Amino acid sequence: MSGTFPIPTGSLLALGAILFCIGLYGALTKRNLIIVLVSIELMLNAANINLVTFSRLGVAPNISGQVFALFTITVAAAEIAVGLALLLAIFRVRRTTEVQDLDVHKH
Amino acid sequence: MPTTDMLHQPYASTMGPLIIVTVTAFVVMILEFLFRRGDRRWLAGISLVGVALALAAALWNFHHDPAIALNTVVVDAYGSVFSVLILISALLVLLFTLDYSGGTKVASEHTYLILFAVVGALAMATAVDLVTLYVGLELLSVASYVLVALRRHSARSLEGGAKYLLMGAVGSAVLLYGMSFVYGISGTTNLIELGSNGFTMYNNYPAITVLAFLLMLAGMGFKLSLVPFHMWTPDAYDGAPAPISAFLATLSKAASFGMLLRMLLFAFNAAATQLFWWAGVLAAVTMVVGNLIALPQRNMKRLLAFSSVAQAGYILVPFALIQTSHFNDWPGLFDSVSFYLYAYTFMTVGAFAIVYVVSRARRSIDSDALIGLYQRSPWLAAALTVFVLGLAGMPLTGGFIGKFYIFTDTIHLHRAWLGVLLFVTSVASFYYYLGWVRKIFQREPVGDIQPIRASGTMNVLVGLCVLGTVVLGVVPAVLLHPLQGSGWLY
Amino acid sequence: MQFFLNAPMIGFYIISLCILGCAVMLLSFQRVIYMALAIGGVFIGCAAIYILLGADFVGAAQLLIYAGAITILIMFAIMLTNHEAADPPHKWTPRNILSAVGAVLLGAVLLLVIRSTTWPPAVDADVNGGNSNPVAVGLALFQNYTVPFELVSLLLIVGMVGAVILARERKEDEDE
Amino acid sequence: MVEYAWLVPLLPLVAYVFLLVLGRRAPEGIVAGVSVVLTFIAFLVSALVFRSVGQNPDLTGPYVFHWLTVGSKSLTVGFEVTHLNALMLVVVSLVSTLVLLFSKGYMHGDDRFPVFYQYLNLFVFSMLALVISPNLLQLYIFWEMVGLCSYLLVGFWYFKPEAALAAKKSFIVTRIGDVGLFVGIILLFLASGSFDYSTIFTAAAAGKLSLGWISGSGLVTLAAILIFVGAVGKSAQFPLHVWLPDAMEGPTPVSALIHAATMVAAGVYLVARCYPLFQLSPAALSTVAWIGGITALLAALIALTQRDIKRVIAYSTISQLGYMMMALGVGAYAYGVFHLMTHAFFKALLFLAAGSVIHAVDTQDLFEMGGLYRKMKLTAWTFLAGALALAGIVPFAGFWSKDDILAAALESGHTVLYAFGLIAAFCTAFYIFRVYFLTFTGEPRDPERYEHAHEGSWVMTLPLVVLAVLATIGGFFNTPWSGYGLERYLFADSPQGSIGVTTPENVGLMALSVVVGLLGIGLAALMYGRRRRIEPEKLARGASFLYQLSYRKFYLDEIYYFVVVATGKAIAAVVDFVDRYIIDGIVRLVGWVVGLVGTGLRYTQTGQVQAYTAVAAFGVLILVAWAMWSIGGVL
Amino acid sequence: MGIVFWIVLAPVIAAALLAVVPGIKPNAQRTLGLLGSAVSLVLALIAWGRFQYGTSGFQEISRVHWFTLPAVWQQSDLSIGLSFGLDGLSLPLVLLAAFISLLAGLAAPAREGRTRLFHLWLALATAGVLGVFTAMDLFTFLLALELSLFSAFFLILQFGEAGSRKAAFKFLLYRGLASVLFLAALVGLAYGAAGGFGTTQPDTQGVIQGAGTLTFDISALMDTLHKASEAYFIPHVRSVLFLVLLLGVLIEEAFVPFHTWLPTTHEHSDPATNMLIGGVLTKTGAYALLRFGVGFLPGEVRHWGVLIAVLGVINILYGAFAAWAQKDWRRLIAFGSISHMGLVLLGVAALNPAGLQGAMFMMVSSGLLTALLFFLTGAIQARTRTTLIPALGGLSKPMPMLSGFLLVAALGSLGLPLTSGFISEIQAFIGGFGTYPGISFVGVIGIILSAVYLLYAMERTTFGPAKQVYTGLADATPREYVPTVVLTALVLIIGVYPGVIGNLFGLSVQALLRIGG
Repeated sequence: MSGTFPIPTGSLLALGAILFCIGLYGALTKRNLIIVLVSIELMLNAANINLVTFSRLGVAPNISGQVFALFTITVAAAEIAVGLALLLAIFRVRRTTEVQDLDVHKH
Repeated sequence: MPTTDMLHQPYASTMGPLIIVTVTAFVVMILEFLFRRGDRRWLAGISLVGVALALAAALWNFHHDPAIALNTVVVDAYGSVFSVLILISALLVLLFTLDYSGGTKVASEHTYLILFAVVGALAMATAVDLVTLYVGLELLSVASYVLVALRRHSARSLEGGAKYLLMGAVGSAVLLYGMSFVYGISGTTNLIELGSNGFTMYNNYPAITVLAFLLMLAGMGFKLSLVPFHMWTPDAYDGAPAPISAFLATLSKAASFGMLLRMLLFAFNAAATQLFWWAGVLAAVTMVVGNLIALPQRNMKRLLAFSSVAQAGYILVPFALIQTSHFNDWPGLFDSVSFYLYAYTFMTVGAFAIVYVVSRARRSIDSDALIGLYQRSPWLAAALTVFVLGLAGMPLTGGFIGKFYIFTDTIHLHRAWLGVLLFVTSVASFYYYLGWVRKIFQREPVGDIQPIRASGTMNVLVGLCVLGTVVLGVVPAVLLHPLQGSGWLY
Repeated sequence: MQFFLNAPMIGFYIISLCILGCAVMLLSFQRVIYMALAIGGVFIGCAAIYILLGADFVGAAQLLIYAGAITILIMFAIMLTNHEAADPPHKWTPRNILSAVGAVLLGAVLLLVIRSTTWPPAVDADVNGGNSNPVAVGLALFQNYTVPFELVSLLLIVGMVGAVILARERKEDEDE
Repeated sequence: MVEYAWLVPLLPLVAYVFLLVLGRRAPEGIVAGVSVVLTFIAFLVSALVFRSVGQNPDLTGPYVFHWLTVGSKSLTVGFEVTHLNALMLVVVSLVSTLVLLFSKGYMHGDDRFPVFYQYLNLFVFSMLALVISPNLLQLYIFWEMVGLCSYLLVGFWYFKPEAALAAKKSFIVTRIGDVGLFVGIILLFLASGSFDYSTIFTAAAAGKLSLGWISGSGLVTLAAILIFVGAVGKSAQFPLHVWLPDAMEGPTPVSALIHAATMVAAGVYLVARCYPLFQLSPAALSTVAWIGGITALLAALIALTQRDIKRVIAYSTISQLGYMMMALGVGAYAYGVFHLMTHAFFKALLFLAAGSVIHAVDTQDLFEMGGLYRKMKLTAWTFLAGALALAGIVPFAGFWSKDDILAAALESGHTVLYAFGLIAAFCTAFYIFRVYFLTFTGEPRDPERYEHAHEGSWVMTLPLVVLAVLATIGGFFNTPWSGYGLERYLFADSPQGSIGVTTPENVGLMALSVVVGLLGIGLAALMYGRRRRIEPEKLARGASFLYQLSYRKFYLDEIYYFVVVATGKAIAAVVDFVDRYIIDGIVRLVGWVVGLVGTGLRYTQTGQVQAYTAVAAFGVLILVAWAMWSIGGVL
Repeated sequence: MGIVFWIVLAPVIAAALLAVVPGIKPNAQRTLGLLGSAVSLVLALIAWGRFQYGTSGFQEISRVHWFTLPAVWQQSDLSIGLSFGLDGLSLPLVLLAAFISLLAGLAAPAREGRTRLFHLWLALATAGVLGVFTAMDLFTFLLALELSLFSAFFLILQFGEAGSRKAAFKFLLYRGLASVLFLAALVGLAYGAAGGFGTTQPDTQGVIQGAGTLTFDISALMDTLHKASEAYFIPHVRSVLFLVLLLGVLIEEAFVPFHTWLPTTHEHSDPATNMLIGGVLTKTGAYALLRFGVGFLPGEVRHWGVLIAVLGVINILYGAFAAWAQKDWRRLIAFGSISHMGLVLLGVAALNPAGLQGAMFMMVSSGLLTALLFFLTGAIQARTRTTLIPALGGLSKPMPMLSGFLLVAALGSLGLPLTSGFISEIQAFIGGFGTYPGISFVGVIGIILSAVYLLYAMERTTFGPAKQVYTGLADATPREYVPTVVLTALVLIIGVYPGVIGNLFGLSVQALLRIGG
């Protein structure tokens, strides 16, 4: 079933790139720690879009990309779980979820 | 994609340490759950035994021909060198925690978390697959985030953890994004396959190759705290429990360097001469900024953090040399990296340990707490002097030989400016390292002097570190000789 | 690159629009809870892309883990902390401008790199090796990715234990 | 006997070492006795050497030993006796013996009596060693050693600030000249490959002295002038004469020995010793002549008005040294040396006599003395002998030598220099008799001092008598009646016969100079004699400017202070300022900037994790953009 | 393990014993420290006795293999070892170093509770400089240099007076930088000699090929670089390496304008440390210039001769003028030694036997005289509690012997004949005038200036009316006579018979020059 795949690789990658940058912007500017974490997830998703795209449209299409994406999703889940737990702990101590308030360490 | 015979793989000779540490981790975890009450320091004992066994296994691997298991885990001499290093630092850190958890109450789960992190680290050192490397890295990282934040009621600890986590996550996103491109232009995640079609990759997609390389370098830069990705370092080190700071500075860094070397070189070997210039840029910036920023620092842990930033810059120097070297020359570069890492590990763990002892005894983390240390405890004073002199690169310590080795590399490979920069910034670092020494030997008015006593474990730890630092400085052949045989076949 | 209209293409555009729209919403909402909802949109959109690309299993996993578990987890976290939390209205503070400039420039560079590269012809290849996608993924997992698979299980344990350690209240170490 | 000439310097050295071992508590008698006896033996030896040199001129070859190898060149040390230095040996050892004897009385009771004798012996050794050096390097070594002894002895009374200052000044000013000598001998060494006189002179005569950057004749002139610069410093010639009057802060025997008879004559000796070189360069010779003439006149003019007895004699010394230089410069080699010898006698005499006076009245101010003739007849008579010799009155020693010089100057066509010499001769007669009259005649101006005045013991008077005799008859060594013995003797050094010019008798000139001398004495008598006809004060007021010019020594000290010392201090201050505030300032600035950058970087650690991430993101951006730009085709 | 090895090792052993032997009394600690230097000295004297005057190369060679650096380059491993040897250049300096360190140890007063540390650092610093002077390969040289650097740093830091902290760090950073420059230049030269900077073009991948075997052995490098430095270096690379080396020398040796660490250091250190630093440590740079500058790259020395000579003269004059303006004896001595070492530059620039021999003499002479001056001013300071010249005066009265020796030292410093200073000066100037007459003409002004500043200081120190506060102060004690008399005697012996050491380096100097062509 070798035909042409209808969606151009570049478009998919561009979608990933834009998503990556939006995530980055969010990570840099959002004030709530949760949303910052979420923005970072966007960046990971961008990478996943790349991986799946390449899995289908790369130089040697194969399943590895999808597997990699699966691992990424799992890893992201673990990471965000820890992140959220950390957030709760911080909230308990500092009564805040704002990133700006994390300022115990300076200089 | 070849199917794999799961049964007939050289597990023992490749994954031995990995498996031993994993098993130990589980055992400790389960025992931890089972015996919730009372002093659980003996768990650390078990983990020490486990790590020691793993270390034995890793050393034993040296005598094996390189082997690969499951297309993923390879143990060549190079992998062994890093595994041994990781396990040695794990051993030291565990010793450290033994004392630390005796002195300060922290969540007792750190023991198996450290072990899990070690598993991740070992995977980073031995895997030849991007996915495995990534997962290993994340295993190490996630465990580290938790470990940093382990003093759950201390805002410093939690915030350090949060900052590490946020930046670590961004870093791994960047790394992953880079990896995705590598996969895209090569079609494989396996480093060995990547190595074999590197030329095509670079010739067809030069821009993407460079992009992927830089993204991966930057992503690893977060873990290695290279400038400008280093800014979490002081905060995390400052907030983390002392042994965890040592852990981050040594074990985590060693594993990341191992991964960086293997990953970048396999993936980009063909384009090495075009790409690794950027590592030189990062190394230079890191050395300069790391040392400058440490100059006015008074908080001892933060200073050690910046010191570790600067040291990472030194270790990165050989990477830059890949640009001008032949493939045949690479093993020599790895040797210099690993030698320096060994020396660095001993010196850094030792320094953290003594800083911990002193700051606890004097209830201050300010470097003024060191004043009069020589009167309070000549042994600790002498040991700390050895460590910082080693970090500063004084002869008869491993630090000197390591720097000299890296320097000869830079001259060999026509990047003398990097070598000179290395030593020039080292000279700048004299200022803060020897500033400590000055305080150590500064005399305090008599009457104010209460001796500082370290626990037995701590003395053993410090003793081991002194031994390591000095042995590497006096008889470097101990390590250089095995290194000479190392190289990689996969 | 030829520009042509067909069903998958139109689908791609719609999905992309959804993803990016949700992402922008995420950035522009003020109430944290809305942001969390917007992220759900992004995750679902991504899942759609995966399915569009024939990665059914990944898409499903994305839906389950991200859109399901993680979004819910985030909701919980928001509820457990300050669920009234809200960002102040978006202002072009220097920090925001700088961040925007950084992100836009990085995006521009990435897009230029992507655009300047001639990608391999978009062959409609079969990556599943004749099997269904989940089977193919499973085979790959257990043939080539056994080690990471095991490692990721450790990772999950660490994540779980870590989350528990950090999040739970515990009496014994309060007297620190 | 010549081969034993090394004994001459060795004996004082033995004395020195002996005294050094004895230490500072040694009894005066032993100290002085040993010194005098050993130096006297040295004198006897040198007399024998002198005699045997005169009898057998071939025995004078250098005796040398290897000292140091420089590259392929071997430097040697040793000794060499020529007619010239045999004469010098005699003069030096004789005067030394007498001064050592005199000092026994003069320094009696001083805390550091043995130290004084140590220094003196060291000086005598150095001076004698200087004289018999066979090469320029060795000469330079002892040249500096005598300078050192001079420094030590001038500063002997170290607790007097003036003495400390004078010692320093004498060393530094002579050192300025020494540098010239230093460079000169280095150039000669480089050009000829040796420091030996004979090698250098042979090469110079053969026109074989050469260096890449200068012509052969230019080199000879340059080297000669540089050597002369050394002589200018040591012999206190204008413009480096300023140290000598100040050096009078030392004990008077020192002035007699070092600053009159021997060390200051070393410059003249040096020029004489290097005469073959000077002869090759008319420019160098005329430099010598003019400097000598100017010095003779200038110092004589200054001496007219000085109030300090020793300073008058010191300026007199400068003036007489100027005569010697002038003699050498106009080519009258033998007369220069002749004057050196006679001057040694009469000037040592004058100083010792003055010392005797000072010893008696404990002041050096002429206007606090007076009428001492009654108390110190012997001193007065011997002083008179010396004064007449200095004034150039027939038949005293100075007459013969000075007259020869003046005649040679005129003969060689240096009319101006002759005029200078004549004027200086007039002044000489005037000032020395001014001293005589003020000191010995008239009424005591300070009765208290006058009361205590008395003649010294025999150790002090014996040298005066001996020297007075020499000052009286010393001139006969080189008169028609002795067949010009000294000339012939000296010329034996040269295979060509005479060195430089000699002049025939010229009775007219002789008479003229005697008349001039008498006029000077007469004027002095009119002004300061028993019956004053001219009031010196009125004169001084009348010619206030000229008087001040002379009394203030032509303001040379002040000029030097502002031109040289103040400039030097200013440079030093500037250098110190530059060092502290600019160079070290830059260093500190660098350190400060580094620290500031570090602190600045430290404050980038704001604790805001998003700022951290932003920095990292920009890091990524810059890396990627830079790379993309550099590989081209993308951006 | 030859004798030279033990010369270097003896102080190290002493230091190690000092570090580990517990519970010994301060006097025993001092004796132990002294014993180290004494053994070195005795061995050095034995080596002197056995010295073969007829040969110019290294003698008494001791080599110890240490480890092998697996080479990155051309698959040839780099054997790193310690190798020590003596030749005519190093033996006099070894003797000097051993002597002065022994005397410095003797001069050091017993310190409350810190005798052990003092002698430990002193011994290590001694071992360092001895290693520098005897090193027969570059690694040994650099290693020893670092050792001396750190040990001296501690000596300054821990035993100095107020302000010693800044001084110590200044010392450390300056000389640390110098070490780095040495490292860069020397290792670069070694690689160059092995063909590392070969004229071979880079291959297609931008990798530069080389040829030859890498060695750090100094005599081998001298041979190679002499024979074929053109073949191995692109000229500007060689020039750059030389200039880096020169810059290192300038900093290490405290040459203007990189000198400010020296006065600061001396001003704040104790007399014994000052003796060691002023006497020995400040000779390492000049030694490196001779050994590596002239030995490896005579062509470059010739090429940059005018620069070096001008720098030399600037140092002579600048040091002298600055010394003139100083109020503190210690700073004065420091600037004086800068002025002296300027002459070394002039002698080296001359590149003829007289110049080099003068430079060698000057190093020894300046070492002895600086040490003597520091010892004496230290002894005076111990009594008067000051080294400020305006505060002193008339010291001849209460302490005639110390004043007398101070005068001898000053006279030696100003180059009076029959002291070692003169021998050095005249040979250096003979050399200088032989090659750069014009520059040397300016330089001789320094001779006058040295008299000016030293006698100026003497006039205000020992001359003049005795001050009331200083009456009744004791003169030199028997213990103080030892260093004083020994150093003075050496100064005079060398002055009277310079051949005593001149014979040692005559041939080596010629060997350096013959290689220079």
